Amino acid sequence: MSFIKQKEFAIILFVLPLLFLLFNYYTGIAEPAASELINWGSYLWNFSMIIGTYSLFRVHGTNIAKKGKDWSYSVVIFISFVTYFVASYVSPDVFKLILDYIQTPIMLTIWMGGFATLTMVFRGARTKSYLGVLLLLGSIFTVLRMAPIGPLIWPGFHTIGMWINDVPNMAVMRAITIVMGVGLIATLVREILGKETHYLGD
Amino acid sequence: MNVVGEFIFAAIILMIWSVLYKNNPFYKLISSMSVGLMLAFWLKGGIDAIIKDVLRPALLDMNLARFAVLVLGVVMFLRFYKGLAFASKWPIAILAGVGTAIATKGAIPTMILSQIKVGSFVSSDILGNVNNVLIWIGVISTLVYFMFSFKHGPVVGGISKIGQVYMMIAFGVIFGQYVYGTSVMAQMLYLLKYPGYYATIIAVLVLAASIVREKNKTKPAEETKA
Amino acid sequence: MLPGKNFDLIIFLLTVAGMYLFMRKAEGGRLPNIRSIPLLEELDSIIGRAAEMGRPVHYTTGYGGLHDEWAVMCVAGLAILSKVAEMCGKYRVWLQFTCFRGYLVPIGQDILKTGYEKGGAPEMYTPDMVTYVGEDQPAYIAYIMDYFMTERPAVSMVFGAIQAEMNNILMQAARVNAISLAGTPRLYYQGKMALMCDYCLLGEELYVAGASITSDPVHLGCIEAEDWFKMGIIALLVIAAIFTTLGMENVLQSLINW
Amino acid sequence: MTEKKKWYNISMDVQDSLVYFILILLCGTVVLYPLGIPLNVTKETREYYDALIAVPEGGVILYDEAYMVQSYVTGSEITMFRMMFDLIREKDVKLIIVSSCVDGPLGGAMIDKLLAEGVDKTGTTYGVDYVNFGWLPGFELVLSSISKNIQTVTMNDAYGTPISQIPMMKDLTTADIDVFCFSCSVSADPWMRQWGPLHKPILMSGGSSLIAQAMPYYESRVLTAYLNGARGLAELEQIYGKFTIATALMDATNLASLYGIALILYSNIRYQMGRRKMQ
Repeated sequence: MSFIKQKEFAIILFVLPLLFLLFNYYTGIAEPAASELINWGSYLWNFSMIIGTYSLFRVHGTNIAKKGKDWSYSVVIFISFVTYFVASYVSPDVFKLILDYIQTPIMLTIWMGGFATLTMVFRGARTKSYLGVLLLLGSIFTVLRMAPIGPLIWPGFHTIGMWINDVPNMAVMRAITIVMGVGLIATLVREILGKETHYLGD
Repeated sequence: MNVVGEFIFAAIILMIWSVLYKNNPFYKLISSMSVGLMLAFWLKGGIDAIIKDVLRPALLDMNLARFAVLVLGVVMFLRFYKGLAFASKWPIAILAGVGTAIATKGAIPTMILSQIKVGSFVSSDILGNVNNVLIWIGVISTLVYFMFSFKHGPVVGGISKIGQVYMMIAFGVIFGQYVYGTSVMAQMLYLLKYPGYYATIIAVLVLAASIVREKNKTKPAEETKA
Repeated sequence: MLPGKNFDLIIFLLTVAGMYLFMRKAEGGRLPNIRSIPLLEELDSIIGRAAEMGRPVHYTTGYGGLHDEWAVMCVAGLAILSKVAEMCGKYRVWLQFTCFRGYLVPIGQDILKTGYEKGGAPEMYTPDMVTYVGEDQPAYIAYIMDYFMTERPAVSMVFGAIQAEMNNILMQAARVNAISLAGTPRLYYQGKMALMCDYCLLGEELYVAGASITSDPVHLGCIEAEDWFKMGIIALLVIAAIFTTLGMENVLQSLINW
Repeated sequence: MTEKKKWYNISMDVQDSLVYFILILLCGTVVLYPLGIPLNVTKETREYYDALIAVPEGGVILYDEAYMVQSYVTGSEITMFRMMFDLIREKDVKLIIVSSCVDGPLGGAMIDKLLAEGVDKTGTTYGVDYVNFGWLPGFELVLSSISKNIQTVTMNDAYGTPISQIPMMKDLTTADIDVFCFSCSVSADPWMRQWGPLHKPILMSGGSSLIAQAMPYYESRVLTAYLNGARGLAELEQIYGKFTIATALMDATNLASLYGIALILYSNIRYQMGRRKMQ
């Protein structure tokens, strides 16, 4: 019984499905079991999401109970969660209304993408070295290649833009894809050997 | 055409934009509402999927595999019970194992092997040859830039400097596409259409009022200082 | 064996064996000598400048935590945090660490406490140097946009698994003229970092910086193994170039799809 | 005597709000009064159109809707759905719609909205010509189970009917699927890793900021064709003939890009001037 409590048992439970899926990938044996195990992954992910929700409510619950900082906004979180969750099961048309007229504008605007772009362009373009100038040239030609107005001003923008996209960008993206692939395998090796146990949360 | 809905749509956009001026209760309200709504949205998706693919097959059709998933899912909730908290790590370990396996098994063929393609240097069209040589040099110099355990002498340093030049142009392409792709067009549409522009007018008035109040608050302070 | 996967398996087994050997070598004490990372050298002078300006330093490790697949990036970010905390102790600068996950709060507080003690200013450390704003991105972005405008930090540091909030952090750091440092392997943000930051860690440099600070043998061994793997890829590229010029590219192609 | 403030030395915060105000003004006017700048159709969009049209008689298309909220608002993904439903009518094609959207169930809501209002479904019956799996959590796990066996992806579809009772899904395997389409906003890597080894035509559409990263896959033929972001959607509408908001927003995007470039040049030149004056 004590062995089950050890961390090693959890590492074994991590390594076994991993090796089985790799074995199935290379040999193609036990195909139905492999696809069942992959589906298990997404269903367990659902359960872990419910736990994440519970931990967030604990944080905001104590915040309300202790009347901590901005506790009134924690109340807003609870109210909006309950109304939206109940509406999704009880009355679908209220759910659609909230989705179309409240959640959609929030998701459309909350990340402030448009303004972040402008500040970066306006403030960031102060290049200190020739590398920065190269970066700006690359982005200017890319924007003019993609904007329909670019070729109207000078058709050369499209040809140079395409060249930048096809040669330097292709080379670097290929190299970075290779580097990322190697990084993935390195992480896998560390996890198989039990040196990397982030999933145990320690 | 739900007029009230469209007005609320525009009002929420303006409330979020107000954080550019200063963090204010409007933005905090919307930000916390987004937390609650997003949570409910995700939870409904997750619970529907669990009912659809785990509960119904496990309990109604007695599918043994899905029953095991149900047990593992319930075991995950033991983390709040001191005695059996160690057991709650098992399902998460299995989940992490499956996730790592499918991410890595596809990595070698697509991310590494299919990248080792070199265009011919001696084909008919000259420009194609030059481009292929430049791509080949670019891939090798960028890989050399990402080598850390080799001493950066004159040769290796020079090659990685070439790699840096390639990378800056390529990152310029990524930044250029971000600048082109990200814009406030879709939001503008709603701020200037029929019910939306009332919200815009109200927002401009509120902004002007707060700027004026801000000026009055700081001016008397300066007079006392002078 | 499924057709077309034999070469794939050979490369996989070679990599796993190579990484295991280099890890064993690094754990045996023979650590690889990693080339200097320009950003780590400049950290000292940057925090010195922050001390002259008398304004705080802001540090965050971003949206990724220790429980998901971005754990490696977050661990490297925390390693750099320990070095920054030590320097902030030395120059007596207030270091504000904004974290995104509940379990990072105690970890952050321990790192800051030991950092300030090592730096020689243990009395300067207070637990509320670590702020936790909840697990959601919009709340995190709102807090950061507010913090930068009110506190106006001198230095903004972002190391770890960053997502959409990187745009807002770089935006606000530029608006308050803060010295901006950033490092993340996520490809999508390399362009923004290279343009907006004074010093940045491109691609895998974050892992190397984290590992060289903690001199953790496992990661250092992996880094050296990856370098040899990349050397192998370059060799394959050279062979591929020779084959294609000789007009025999299908030979290599058949080997890869063997 | 303090130096008289030049017009460009006003405080940085005011300059920032000025920059934002000009953007709002610029895009606002263009959105209301479109300039109608002509849009030339590029090679990539033509390739995408031909690859989608070239699905064999009675073939199967799988469409993974995982794009961000942008397309939910502007509905710009509608052209692909219209083309696919035309194919159902003309070439008796089967269509599987699924959403592995990493941003949550919005992908499922997106499909329901397009199927309900956007597409005319005359002559096609649900369950025989097309099936909607709805949003499936797990992102890359869903893509992996699709590449392994389409039957086990989910037990029942978005409306609750079990897969076994859907006539179209009777003994349908992943090998029968002829064209894989996906629209995504994050990065194309997961799709390439999972669907690449199947060696079937893969078509990408979605955000424009992930095309640079997908170029190696496009060049090594893992990715067959791609749409050039919002501009690609507008071009596809030009080829297809029916227009939506995507084309209307094109003019505003044009001016916003020029405005961005003008800002880059302006701030760079002013910075270099300032540095030279300091030396």
